[in-house]
Amino acid sequence: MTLEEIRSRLEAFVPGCHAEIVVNGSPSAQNSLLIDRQHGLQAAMYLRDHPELQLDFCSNVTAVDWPDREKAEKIKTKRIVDGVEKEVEETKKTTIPGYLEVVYHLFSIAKKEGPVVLRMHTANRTDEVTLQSLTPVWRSAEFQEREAFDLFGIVFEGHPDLRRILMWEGFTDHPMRKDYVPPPDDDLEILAVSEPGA
Amino acid sequence: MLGEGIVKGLAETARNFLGSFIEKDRLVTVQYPEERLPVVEAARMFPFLIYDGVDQEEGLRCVACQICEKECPPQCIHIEKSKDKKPDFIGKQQFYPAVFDIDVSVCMSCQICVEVCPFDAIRMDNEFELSTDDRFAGLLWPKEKLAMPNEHYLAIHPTEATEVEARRAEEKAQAEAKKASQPAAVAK
Amino acid sequence: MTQALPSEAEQDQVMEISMGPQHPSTHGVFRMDIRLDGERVLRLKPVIGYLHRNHEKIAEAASYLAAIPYTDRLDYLCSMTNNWGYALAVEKLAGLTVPERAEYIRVIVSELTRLQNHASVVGFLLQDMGASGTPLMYAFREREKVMDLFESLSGARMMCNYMRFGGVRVDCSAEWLSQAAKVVAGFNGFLDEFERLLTGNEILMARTQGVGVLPRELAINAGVTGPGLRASGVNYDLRKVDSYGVYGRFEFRVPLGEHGDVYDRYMMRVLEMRESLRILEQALRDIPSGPFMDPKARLRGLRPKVGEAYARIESPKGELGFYLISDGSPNPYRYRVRPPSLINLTVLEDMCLGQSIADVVVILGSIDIVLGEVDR
Amino acid sequence: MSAPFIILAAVTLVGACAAMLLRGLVHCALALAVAFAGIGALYLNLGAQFLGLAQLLVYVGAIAVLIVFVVLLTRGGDSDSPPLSPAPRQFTGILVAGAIFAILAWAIFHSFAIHTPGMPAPQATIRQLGAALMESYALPLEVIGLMLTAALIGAVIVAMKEKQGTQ
Amino acid sequence: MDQDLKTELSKHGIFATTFEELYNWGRKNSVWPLTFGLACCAIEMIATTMARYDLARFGAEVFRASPRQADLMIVSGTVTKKMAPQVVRLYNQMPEPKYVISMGACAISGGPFRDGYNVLKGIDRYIPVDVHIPGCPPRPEALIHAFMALQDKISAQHLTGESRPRHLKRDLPSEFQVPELGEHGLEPQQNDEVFRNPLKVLQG
Amino acid sequence: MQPSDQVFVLLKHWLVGRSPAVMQPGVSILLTIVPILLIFPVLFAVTTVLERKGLGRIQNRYGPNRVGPYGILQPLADGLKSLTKEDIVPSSADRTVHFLAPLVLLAVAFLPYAVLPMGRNMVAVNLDSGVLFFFAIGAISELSVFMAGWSSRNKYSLLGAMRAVAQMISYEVPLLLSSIAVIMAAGSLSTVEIVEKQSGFSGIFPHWYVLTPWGFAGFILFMIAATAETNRSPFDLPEGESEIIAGYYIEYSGFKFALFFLGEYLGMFAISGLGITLFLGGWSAPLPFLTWVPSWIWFFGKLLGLIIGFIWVRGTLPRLRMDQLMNFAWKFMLPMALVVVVSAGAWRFLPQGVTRWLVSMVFIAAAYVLLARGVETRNKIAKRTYRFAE
Repeated sequence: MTLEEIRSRLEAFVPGCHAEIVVNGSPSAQNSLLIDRQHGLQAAMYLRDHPELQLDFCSNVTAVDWPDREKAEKIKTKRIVDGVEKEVEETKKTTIPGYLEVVYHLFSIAKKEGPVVLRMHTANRTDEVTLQSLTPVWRSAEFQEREAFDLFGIVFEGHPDLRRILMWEGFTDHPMRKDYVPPPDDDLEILAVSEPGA
Repeated sequence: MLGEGIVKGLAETARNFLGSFIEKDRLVTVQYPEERLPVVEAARMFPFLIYDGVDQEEGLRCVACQICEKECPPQCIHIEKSKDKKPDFIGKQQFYPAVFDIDVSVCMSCQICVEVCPFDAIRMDNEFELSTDDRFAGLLWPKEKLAMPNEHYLAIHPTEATEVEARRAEEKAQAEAKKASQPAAVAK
Repeated sequence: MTQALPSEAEQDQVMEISMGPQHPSTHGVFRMDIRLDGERVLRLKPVIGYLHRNHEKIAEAASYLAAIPYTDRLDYLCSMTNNWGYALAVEKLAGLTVPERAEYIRVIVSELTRLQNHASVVGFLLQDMGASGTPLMYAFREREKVMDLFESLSGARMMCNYMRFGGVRVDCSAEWLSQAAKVVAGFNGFLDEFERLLTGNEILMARTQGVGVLPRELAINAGVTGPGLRASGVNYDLRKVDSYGVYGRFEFRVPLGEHGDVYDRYMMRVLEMRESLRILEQALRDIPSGPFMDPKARLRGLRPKVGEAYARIESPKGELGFYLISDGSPNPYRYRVRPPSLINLTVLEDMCLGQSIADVVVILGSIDIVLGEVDR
Repeated sequence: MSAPFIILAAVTLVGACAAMLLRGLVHCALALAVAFAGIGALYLNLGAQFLGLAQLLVYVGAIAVLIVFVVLLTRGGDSDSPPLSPAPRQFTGILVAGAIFAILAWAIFHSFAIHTPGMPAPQATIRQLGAALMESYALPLEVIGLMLTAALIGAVIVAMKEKQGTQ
Repeated sequence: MDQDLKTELSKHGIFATTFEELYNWGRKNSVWPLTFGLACCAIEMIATTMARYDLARFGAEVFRASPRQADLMIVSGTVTKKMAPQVVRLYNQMPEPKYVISMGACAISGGPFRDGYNVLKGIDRYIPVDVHIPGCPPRPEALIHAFMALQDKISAQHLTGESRPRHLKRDLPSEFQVPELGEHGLEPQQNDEVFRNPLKVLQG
Repeated sequence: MQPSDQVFVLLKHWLVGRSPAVMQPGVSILLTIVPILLIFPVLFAVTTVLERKGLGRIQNRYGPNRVGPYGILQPLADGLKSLTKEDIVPSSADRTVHFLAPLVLLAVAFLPYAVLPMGRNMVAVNLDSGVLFFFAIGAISELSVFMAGWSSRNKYSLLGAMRAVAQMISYEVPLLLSSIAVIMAAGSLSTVEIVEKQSGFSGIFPHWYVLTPWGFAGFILFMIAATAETNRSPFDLPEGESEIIAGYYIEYSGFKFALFFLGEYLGMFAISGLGITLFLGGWSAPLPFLTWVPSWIWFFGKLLGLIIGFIWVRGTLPRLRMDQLMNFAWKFMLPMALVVVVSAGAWRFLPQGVTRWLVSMVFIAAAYVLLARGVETRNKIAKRTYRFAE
């Protein structure tokens, strides 16, 4: 089944679900399916139990941090400069608001097919970081979602045991975010200082 | 029958026990430090800098291009470029490292510095008896400690080193031929 | 085999113990918070992160090339397969091809890795069962032979840093191949010895049969991969499913278990070693000559197009995946390892409930985790 | 009274008193084991080898260990001492102890043995003991054996029921 | 005792032993390591005890799992911040005299992972280390070499005088502060009683 | 009799004879006790080296060989180190009991040697009920183990102690029962008498009880139970390193820990000595033409043989689980030991000849087959075959 078919079926059979195909420009051509955050669980359930898909194996769960970024697009416009119509490049800057993203790589052990890539976005990076947990659908997401919670700060609703996993309880930061700054340490200059010549 | 597997296992250990007195294969211990395993050519531990000739400063191949410093995954190389230049083996004027330190307490022996070096200046040594009780000075190797004569390179990585030698000789010959064909350019 | 757990009222001897992070049989710095009734496990929560070395964060700050030596240190028993997984992901991302000779070398070294990993794992498992070192010693005796091969090929015993995207770092000599053939030829004898020592041993059978049963459905749902999955009877080996590299050309079988207990997981490893030997024999026989690097591949300053790729291989522990997102810069924007050890741990509690504490260490040993990979 | 007897008696008495007076239950049990051992040694000192060794084997090796085990299993081996029993109960205890002492003393003073001094101690070998048990006292032995077997089977049945209950 | 006299005596078959030498001989030849592995180096440590290298030849195969019975702590691998308190605690539980070998780059300085947010930049920040072995990981022979270096160090120690070993100096602690897991990292970042930061030494 | 055989006995008599009459009983006692107190700790030291080297050889390596020639000074170094090591008593521990436990263990470990005949006329005390004495003393060691585990106030040590005591009690039963078979056959509880009963020969075969069907089975049972009693692998659960770290002595350091080690090995020697006395004919020679070899050499030679057996088993087998261990004790060892007793009884009352061999053998073999099947079905162990996917 192609990704396009999966998308249309999802939208047809999961009421209210909105899916979108994200095209991957690299040679791997692993396109993915962006699902809206309200219907993640239902969509996952559908994908797992669908007899033709049987995506019974959720291999990889990843979080990605997308901070606010400025996208510079070069737009070629035709404009009349000095009376001659010329193609002129203009850079148009748009600010894309940041969000946290979760990526699920699904495979089918029964059919030996895959991957089908699911993505979900949080609303932003600060206060609305909740997504539906897919652990009830695939147990394999349990530790990986905990990891995403720990290192990225994504809260998974419906996760049975959402605690920090790699860092200790009481640690307050989310170190895998792009804007994380580790606590200062005076060690790293030792190299330069203890030089015999210096 | 119960006990059969246990008896089989006992026979196996007995075989090994008795065998250890007879067969060399069964007693694999290499009694370091008196006996040593043969050192393989590819073995790598920490980098060293190669110099040609007898004088360290003079013959150091490194031109302080700092590629290795940039590519070093754990960032354990520290280079400061010289202000002046000196000629390299083909007579081209090059910078040289005023400071070249490797923090071997950080180095992960990955050999990436060797791979990226375009000047065959840095190679991996196979010395491993390096334990020390001096945490800082003992494990921060300056240029003076890192520099090793080319003969050392030839001794520990003979195959690779002879290839490098040949290539360098060729380059040198080419450079000299070029020099000979364009004497005016040099004179200028 | 989960027995009914006593109700709260009956739990008069409930004891909470925390095994680890320094414990002889947690295979490193791993902790289990266990609630016991006598010696029976009522609850078990793995606590990890004691070896969280920020592999992903470091790799995201470094170039594509610089991440390779770090992958060595993920699952530090199997640096070669880790290299391959990562190289495969970058090759997918950047659209590189691998010359045939390099593919064969990759198969050879990663099957050798599988041999030494499985041998050590079985040794460690027996160590956990209290065999005073002998199986582990025999396993390491053979492992050293593989280590010697790796060292003469790549220069280091454990941290090989051998593969590059687009091929391998150095070619292997004919001499090395014949040496490898010798090791492979000798390995069967070792396996026979190992099996005589262990497989029929009644104590081993009593300790492992029916212990830590992992049902088929749970295994699939929990994403268990590798020998653990196959011990539960699921025929899923990425070497067959994906046929990555040149695995499609070799004739080998995938052993399958029926009970999904520790004994099956032990036997899976023993049988897989035998199959690996078959692959090795074929690969060493058929290896073609030719280049060992893709001429298009650039090591320094690789800047793949914007996009992402997920690649996976069958590492000895299970499915090792690498997920890379490129934003066009020389560093990966997102670098993620799908660690088989971590995900196989998900079912640890399910397997241990109702078992005795002595079984816990055996079950853990049979999962085969390496903390470097669990915590990254 | 010989020196060994005095020492052994002292050890036994100290052990017995400690078993009553110490606060930690495990300590009490261990002190009791000392008292048992002392009694066993007294038997040995009197030349009753078999009895002395049996005392050691059964009381120290089995009963003391059993007590310790029971303490541990029921109370988790904590040294939190139970509050000393209130005075009335102490009083009853003293009363009971006194009564037992009186009866024993009466029995000993009226026993046949101490009124016939000079009788040589019978050389009771193990063979004789065995013969006595198997011949003249065969019936009592069998009865005891039967009772113990019944008790054992009863215990097994109780344990099995409990096990079924939990499953 | 005078060394010359002693060699002279031993030539005549007389072995003179001072108490100091006996003591040092005993503890140097019976160094029992703690069963304690952290990361990659632990595998090489295990390999060292295995048949090929056989650390047992030195009488050091008695790996004790209980710190109470161990003499030597081989810090083999990356010490993360989450693990550091545990390592210090284990060290504190060991009876004197105790030794520490810091094996591999990570244990010495954090090694390749020192830029990580959860990695301790060297175990010597909290406990005193006797021997450092660089390498990532060091070869098994390197560990044996370090072990022999430790033995040499022990046998060279005098029991009196200023150079006497640490465990004989009453005023020096045998237990060290256990760092705590804070909100952002370890607190304190290092134990100044133990750690000699050259940066600070230079400055003052 | 050869003078070399009685050399120690004569030496003792001579020394006692030379001492003043008043001191003679004291000297006699001293000369009996001191050698025991010296020989067995030395044997302990030798055994530790032997064990480490033997395990090494089993595992394709040398074992300790650098401390002194061939590593023989290794135990000396270990001893010195242990003596000078800091002695830590955990702050939460029960100090008195913690201190007493190793001492009790050690005292109890030395006592059984009193009744072991280590050669002709070489027994410290010839008790009528020597075997009973042995077991009575052995029973006390359980208490010391318990004391060590409980007083440390550590979960692992408590767990280890509970395991140890449960295991020792359970295996004491088959141990006793298999000894009873011998006692029945010999008709005596005296160790000296039991050995003397075995010291004759029929043809070239000695009258050792191990050479009868019931004796052979009894010996195997006895040694299995002895392994369990002394907490040796594969029954070393109380100190099962991979589960509960070091078991009941986890909190002991320095010399006290060494004492535990010593006590454990002394227990192993003692129980091996009893096994030799009961089944292997004690100090008697195995073949008639070897009787010229001094009797004590035979005893210690056999002891060494059994120690090597212990090491061999330790080098080979993994450890059992606690419930399996208990099941094995009660559901295999105990019935088997009972059958051995019955078989020994039959042996005694049947006339000499082929019949009693046959009857005895059939008894043992039938019981073994049945009970072994029981063990296999209960533990659900079976050889398996595997399928492959192409």
